[in-house]
Amino acid sequence: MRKPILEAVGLGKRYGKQAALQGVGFEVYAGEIISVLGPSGCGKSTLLQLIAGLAQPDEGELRMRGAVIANASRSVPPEKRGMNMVFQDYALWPHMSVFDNIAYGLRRQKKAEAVIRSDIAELVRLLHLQGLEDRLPPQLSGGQQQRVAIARALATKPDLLLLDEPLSNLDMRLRIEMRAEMAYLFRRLGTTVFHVTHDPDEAFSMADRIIIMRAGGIDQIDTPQACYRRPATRSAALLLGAGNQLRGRVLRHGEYASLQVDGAEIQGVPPALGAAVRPGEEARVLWRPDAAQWSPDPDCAGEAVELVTSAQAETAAGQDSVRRSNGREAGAAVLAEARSSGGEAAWPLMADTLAEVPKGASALPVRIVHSVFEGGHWRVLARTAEDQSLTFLHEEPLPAGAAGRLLLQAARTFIYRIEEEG
Amino acid sequence: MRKPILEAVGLGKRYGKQAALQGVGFEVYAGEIISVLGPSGCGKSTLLQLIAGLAQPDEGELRMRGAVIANASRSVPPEKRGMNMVFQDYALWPHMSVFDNIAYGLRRQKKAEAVIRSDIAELVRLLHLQGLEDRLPPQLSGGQQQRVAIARALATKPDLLLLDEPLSNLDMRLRIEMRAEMAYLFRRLGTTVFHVTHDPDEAFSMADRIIIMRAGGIDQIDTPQACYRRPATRSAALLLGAGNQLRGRVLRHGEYASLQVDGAEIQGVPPALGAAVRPGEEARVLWRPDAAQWSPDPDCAGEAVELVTSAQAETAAGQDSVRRSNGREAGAAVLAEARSSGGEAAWPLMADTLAEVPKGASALPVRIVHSVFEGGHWRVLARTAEDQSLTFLHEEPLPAGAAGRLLLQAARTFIYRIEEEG
Amino acid sequence: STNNAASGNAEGGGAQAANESTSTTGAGGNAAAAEAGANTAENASANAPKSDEPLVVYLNDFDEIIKPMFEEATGYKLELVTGNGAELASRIEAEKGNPHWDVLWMDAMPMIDQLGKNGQLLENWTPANKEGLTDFAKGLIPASGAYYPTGAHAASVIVYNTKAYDAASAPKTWQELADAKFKDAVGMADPAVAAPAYPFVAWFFQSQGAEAAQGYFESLMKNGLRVYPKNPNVAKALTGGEIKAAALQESNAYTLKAKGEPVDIIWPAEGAPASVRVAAIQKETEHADAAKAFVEFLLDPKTQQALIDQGEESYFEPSAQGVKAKADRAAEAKLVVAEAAWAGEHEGEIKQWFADQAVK
Amino acid sequence: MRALFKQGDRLGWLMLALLVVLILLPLAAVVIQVLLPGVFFGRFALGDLSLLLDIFKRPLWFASLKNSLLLGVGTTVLATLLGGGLAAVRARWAFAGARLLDIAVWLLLVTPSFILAQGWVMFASADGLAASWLGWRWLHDLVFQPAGLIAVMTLSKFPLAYLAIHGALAWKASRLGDAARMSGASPWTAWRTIEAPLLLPAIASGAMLVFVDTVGDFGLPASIATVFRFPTLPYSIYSALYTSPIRFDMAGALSFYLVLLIVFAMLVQLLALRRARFDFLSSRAVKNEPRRPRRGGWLLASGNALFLAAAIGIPLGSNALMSFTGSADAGAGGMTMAHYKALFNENGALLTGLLHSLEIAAGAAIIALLIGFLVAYVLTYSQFKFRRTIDAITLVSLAVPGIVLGIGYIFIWNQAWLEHVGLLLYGTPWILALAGIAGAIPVVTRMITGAMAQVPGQLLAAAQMQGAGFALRLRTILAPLTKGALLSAALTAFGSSVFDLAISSILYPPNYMTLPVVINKAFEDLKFGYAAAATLTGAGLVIIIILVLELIVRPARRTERKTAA
Ligand SMILES: Nc1ncnc2c1ncn2[C@@H]1O[C@H](COP(=O)(O)OP(=O)(O)OP(=O)(O)O)[C@@H](O)[C@H]1O
Ligand SMILES: Nc1ncnc2c1ncn2[C@@H]1O[C@H](COP(=O)(O)OP(=O)(O)OP(=O)(O)O)[C@@H](O)[C@H]1O
Ligand SMILES: [Mg+2]
Ligand SMILES: [Mg+2]
Repeated sequence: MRKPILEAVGLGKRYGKQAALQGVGFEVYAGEIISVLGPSGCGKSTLLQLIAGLAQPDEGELRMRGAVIANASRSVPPEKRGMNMVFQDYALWPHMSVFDNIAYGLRRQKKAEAVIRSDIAELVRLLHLQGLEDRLPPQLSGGQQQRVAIARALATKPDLLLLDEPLSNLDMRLRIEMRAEMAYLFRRLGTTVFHVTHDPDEAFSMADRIIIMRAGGIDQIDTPQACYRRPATRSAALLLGAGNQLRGRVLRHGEYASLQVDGAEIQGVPPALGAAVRPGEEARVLWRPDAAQWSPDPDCAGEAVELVTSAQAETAAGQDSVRRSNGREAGAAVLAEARSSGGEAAWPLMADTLAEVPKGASALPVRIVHSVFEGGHWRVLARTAEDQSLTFLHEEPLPAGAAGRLLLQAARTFIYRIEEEG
Repeated sequence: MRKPILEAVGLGKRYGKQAALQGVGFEVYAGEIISVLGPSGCGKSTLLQLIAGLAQPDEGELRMRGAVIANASRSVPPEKRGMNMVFQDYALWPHMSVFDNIAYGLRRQKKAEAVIRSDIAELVRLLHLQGLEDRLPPQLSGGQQQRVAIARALATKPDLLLLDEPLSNLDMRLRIEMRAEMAYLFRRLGTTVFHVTHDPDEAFSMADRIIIMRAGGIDQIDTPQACYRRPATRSAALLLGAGNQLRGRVLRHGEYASLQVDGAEIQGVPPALGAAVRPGEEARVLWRPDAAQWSPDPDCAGEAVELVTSAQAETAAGQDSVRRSNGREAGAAVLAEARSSGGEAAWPLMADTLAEVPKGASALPVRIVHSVFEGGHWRVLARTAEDQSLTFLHEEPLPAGAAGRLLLQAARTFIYRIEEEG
Repeated sequence: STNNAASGNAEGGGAQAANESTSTTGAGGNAAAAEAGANTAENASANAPKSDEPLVVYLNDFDEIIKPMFEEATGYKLELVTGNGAELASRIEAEKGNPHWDVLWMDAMPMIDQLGKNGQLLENWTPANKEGLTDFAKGLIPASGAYYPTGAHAASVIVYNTKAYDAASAPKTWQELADAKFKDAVGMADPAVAAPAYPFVAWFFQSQGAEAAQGYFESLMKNGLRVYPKNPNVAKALTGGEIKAAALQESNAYTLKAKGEPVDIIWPAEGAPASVRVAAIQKETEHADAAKAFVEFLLDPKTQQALIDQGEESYFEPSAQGVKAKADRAAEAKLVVAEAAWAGEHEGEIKQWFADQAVK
Repeated sequence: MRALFKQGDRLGWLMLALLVVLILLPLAAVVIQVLLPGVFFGRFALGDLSLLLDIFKRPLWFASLKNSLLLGVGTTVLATLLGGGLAAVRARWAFAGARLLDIAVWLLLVTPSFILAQGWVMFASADGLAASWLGWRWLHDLVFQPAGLIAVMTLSKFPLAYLAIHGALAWKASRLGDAARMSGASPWTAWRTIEAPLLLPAIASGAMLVFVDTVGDFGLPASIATVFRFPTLPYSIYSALYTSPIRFDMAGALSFYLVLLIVFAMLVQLLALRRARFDFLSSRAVKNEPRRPRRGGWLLASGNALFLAAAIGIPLGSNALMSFTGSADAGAGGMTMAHYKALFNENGALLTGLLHSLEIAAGAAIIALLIGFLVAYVLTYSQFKFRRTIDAITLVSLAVPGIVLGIGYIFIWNQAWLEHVGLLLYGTPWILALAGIAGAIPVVTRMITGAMAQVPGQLLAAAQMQGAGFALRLRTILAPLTKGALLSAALTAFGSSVFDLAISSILYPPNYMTLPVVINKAFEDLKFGYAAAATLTGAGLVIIIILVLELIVRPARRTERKTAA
């Protein structure tokens, strides 16, 4: 079995009375890319500081290749740990040019000046910093500063690289490009990476495993797929995009649990951790806006269709009918396809017979509040019978006041106990 | 007709020899929310600085309610402009508590201490900063600092609010929540907002109009929908997510132009600005990864199906068949639905007869390189016959080496002249 | 003391004299050094490792000329530490555990007298040149022979600015300084800070009794007396016009006059309280021969004459007979001295009284 | 950042040990005289502790304490305002004569205070230059009173505040000021509420230096306060030390009160800086470059000229006059270069003294810079338990008159047993170097701490992550970021120890004359012209050295800017 390169056991850190981290434990294997996701203020940066050796744990232990590098009484200094870090606030040295900032670590390694030059030329290319080498940090834009910070950290080719929200100030295109290039680079160099981010897409696309944190502790450590499919806690589900949450009362418990929510029965995956939900207790049900499918009530259907028609008129002729393939709204379509493809259809929904709810799905009656354009789709705000609000994605705007039902797939609907707050 | 609250005419700003902005002109109406999108280093922050009065234009003029507030020779000082700003690097005052940071502007307005307290309590609640009021900024996490910066700017209830990437350090959930709340707040207060972001979703969901910048100039000013549907320049298209771009040679020009790309003929929307593409010249074709639909070559289909099957086995039984509705990958499904719904099917594609290309679409032969999990979908890397690389989204991973065709919808495929670089 | 006869013939502080004088002291500890002193420096270094070390003298004047004069005359090497009297006193006191000085030569007789009382000085040694001293000087030598005076000068004389007064209107007695005529016009150095000012006030306290003296100085202060930290400050104030008359140290006064400043000097008839410059040897000195040679040298009339002719502080009354004081020094200069032992004993309280006056 | 702790702790102990040896031990040696008067001479008799309470009984002592406090507080407030204001103006605007201001500051700093005092006395006395040349008879009454003394002190001590604050103005927190403007603050309000408070550590350092130096100064108050009696603690200390039987115990008791004053000042400082943070240097920090004002340039220039005329012209001008005439009465004698000629032909006493002083001062400044830098590091970045103690000790040597410290040095370094271990430093030039270092540490440490407070630990942490060890981090990140302050500190230390009279006069080894001893001697011999000439020559030379060093070190800034543009 592989030996972990880094192990944390029961790490704790407090600032004054407030505990920023407690009982944090995990293992990282050589060459792995670990992404840390967690809400603002949950202790991600603090964790990186402990690993880097910039702060000392109050409790617990950190081991690197089996040797203790930090506990409450001792701490190997950062410069002896063979790591490097991109700081959330960059921490560029304002008195040094971009080149000198990047070259700093290489000079510490006593590299030849020619080697330094070529290494940096490479990094500058990778990070699109050409022509900025002689600038001072204050003469750069925010995104450029961030890229310099990344280049500086990459330059030393560390064993373990700590990245604190390294791409937060870059535009989407650059971010996607950079994360692909960085992931490729890390895999090629075999760099172990510990990567804090607030962008689930970034975590999914770069990470071998994801650590999901909440309030100073770890909620879940697993592969991106596993985290995506079954978030361990309500907080993890929220972080991973399940932005809709309703309260209800547990009806049944089993492989799927079900909840009485504002009159409707909603099926979903029960929590993986902790005690099972018991019938009768209050619980929450969460799902991603893109996991629900809108189906208008028959009597409103005409209205809905009309709006769709007017929306069509609004766009360039002929484009609209295919415009919908854009995105996350396509639940119904998928189902339709599933049916038409003749496979073992789990959800035999008829597009025209809306009263029928497919197996493995639940229907939630809602009323539309309003719709917001979001690029490939519209985000629709709606309310349940008892005024809990929720959003879902739809290919077209829906008229305010329209009534209908949202079809939720049990496998993509998550149920959590109330006390698992956070 | 409404009068603009802010007008910019031919604004230019240089740092030494380098022009950070040139020829920038636009109008902002009272109560509008304008989002500025642009690649890193294109001059967004510089533009905000000019509007704020923190820098003086070298050329051009800024008018507020018709009165000149800045040109090359004069400049109304920032504090007299009735604006406020969230800085990209927050610029919190390290010697003041969170409370005092937020209260600063109110104190300048000589508000009563009781009013200040209640105003701040409100802001603190809005920005989830409860309990942090007495901390000093260096004792906050990055995201908390950013929220304090937002609270400080909101506190003075400015006529015009300048936001420089205000949500970049927040987790997705908070970001979505905040942008909804802020948009609501701004609309309620009638605040005019000038909002720099690198997140197209943020721009789409908050903005009345979007300004797309490139290299110190403006490429496009339009409503979110219009920008999304027809990005004016290649750079705009890239910014708005059209991350695939291939080179080809123009075949035909008309309502849709077409391009010869690595042997295939691709149809797309010709550029809205500048000269039309001429047959024979080189051009680029761009599209969003989620706008393409994969269809495997018949001889490879078995292999693809097998992989899908094994992927199903990997997940909890019964879940997988509905898992696909998640997202941007659903092109095929949409089409299938379109067909089955019996409407005026623009794209009568048979899922089993792959050789047939629907009207208004083009087929591009590609070979799969590898697939990366991205949450609701997989991002698949592929190459064309002549080794240009591209990505598309698919509901399942595809086996490396598989050959097939990507179906591109002409209305969502954009063609630009080569010289419109950037 | 019986030893002085042995070197009675010696004039100057020759090595010869030093040899003879020590050989008769019987101070065994000094025998080796004594021998070394008799020989050349090279020889000496072979016998006693310390003997080629220089003699260290702490002094507050004459540092420019005394070193070459002495080295030339005797062959001993000399090293000097110069400073103002108070600083040197502190330094000496601080060094008490491990003194670095061999000889003190300062115009701080009460302080040195106290050192003698505390047993820090070499006693019971009589320099050959003692006989050649004036009666006035002989009267100042303590019974223990711990120090010998090399000269005396007025700690204060009355000096006035000739632009303000003429010979007629100028103050002529100490008492007159308290006269309303001289309100806000008189200055002096602070006895609490300036070393030479102490002998001046000490004489008043001893001769008139504490109460009368305090009354006198209080009346001066009521009359607007300005008290400067040191004598040079007084001198500057006088020439600068800040004050018009002052009780100023004699040498300072004559220096001013010699430089052509518009001042004149008055020697009060009742006498000018004197500051006596004395030389004393450290008890544990390792360079006793050189030290004795140095004291002999200082008591030598030729040396004193040279100091008067070439020295910086040349205005003083020599302690050796047959030495002529500076030509422009007043002939009728009458010096009065507070008894050293008394002045030493009461120094603390008198200075304290003055320091406390600063508050009022 | 917090992890700089461990290192900080080790370094903290080292620095504490060094400071104890250099400063605290000598002082303690004097103060302990109260408890055990004979301890260094092998007597272990218990002293009279009630001496410590005598401050409330003896009128002189009590008045001294009161006066010292009044003088200290008054001068601190005024000099900090003056120095801070000048530094702010100088850092913000370029104007004619700005360079002169720098020179003037150095001149004031290196010139011994008794010389400055003399200049003021010559100028303002009843028949002084002001009265005789300008007919300003009123000036006399204005100057010779407590308020006048405070004014003169202010004009002499403001350079300490100026340099401490100017050093910290090297970097601009412009983004933070911008944020204030956006919130509706006028430039002045922004300066008042954001920029100035961010300088608080430097301002506090400057104020502290002024306070401590004022409270510890003997020469200036003693010379000015002749007309009105105004005894201060140093005065009482002098009178205790200059009274035989010499009362080290009294000096010790009084020094103890000086130390209490420091503690008092530090408490005030602690209160002022409580809980706040001042580390604003980020990737956005830019170097401060003085700009030409749009309007009112001439106003600044002439204001500056006027100010210099008072602060420099009066004290040094009078001395200069003295050096050419040998007399305060300018009319007499006429001009002569004789005094300057005399400097170089009297068998070179002055020259060797000067060389000795420069040697000692240079060595002391360099070592003090090193120590001060490390001490500032401990104070700024570590959580070392005894940080406050270190902080307090660094100030002691400025407050306690040099002579007290000198005596302490004798006690400590003149113990017979040291000879056997080869450490009998008393009587060798080493003792002067040690004392010089001790004397320079307060200034150096304060100035550096003020600037260091601006540098966030994050910037050091970043270097650490790049593999830079402790020394390297300091050398490549911290030192360059605080360069301005380091230079000021070193030059101040150098300049002021060249003329550090009190210490060298009590400690100088036989035949090792130093410049201040030579000057003081000339002064005591009433060779005023010579003394003035020697002072001005020495000061001039020191200034030239300082300016040359500045020129060598500072232009890096200009080239940096060039590559940036
Ligand atoms: N120096 C400090 N003193 C007191 N509390 C602190 C300090 N630094 C951080 N904290 C608190 O500790 C908690 C964890 O902070 P940390 O910076 O690790 O959060 P984070 O997960 O990185 O958040 P973000 O995503 O917003 O950057 C936060 O609540 C923060 O307020
Ligand atoms: N002080 C300066 N000196 C020289 N160049 C500068 C300075 N400030 C900014 N620039 C340059 O001007 C350009 C525009 O900078 P700006 O900060 O406006 O970019 P931005 O659009 O805000 O980028 P980002 O999204 O990365 O924050 C950049 O290329 C930057 O390098
Ligand atoms: Mg963080
Ligand atoms: Mg920016």
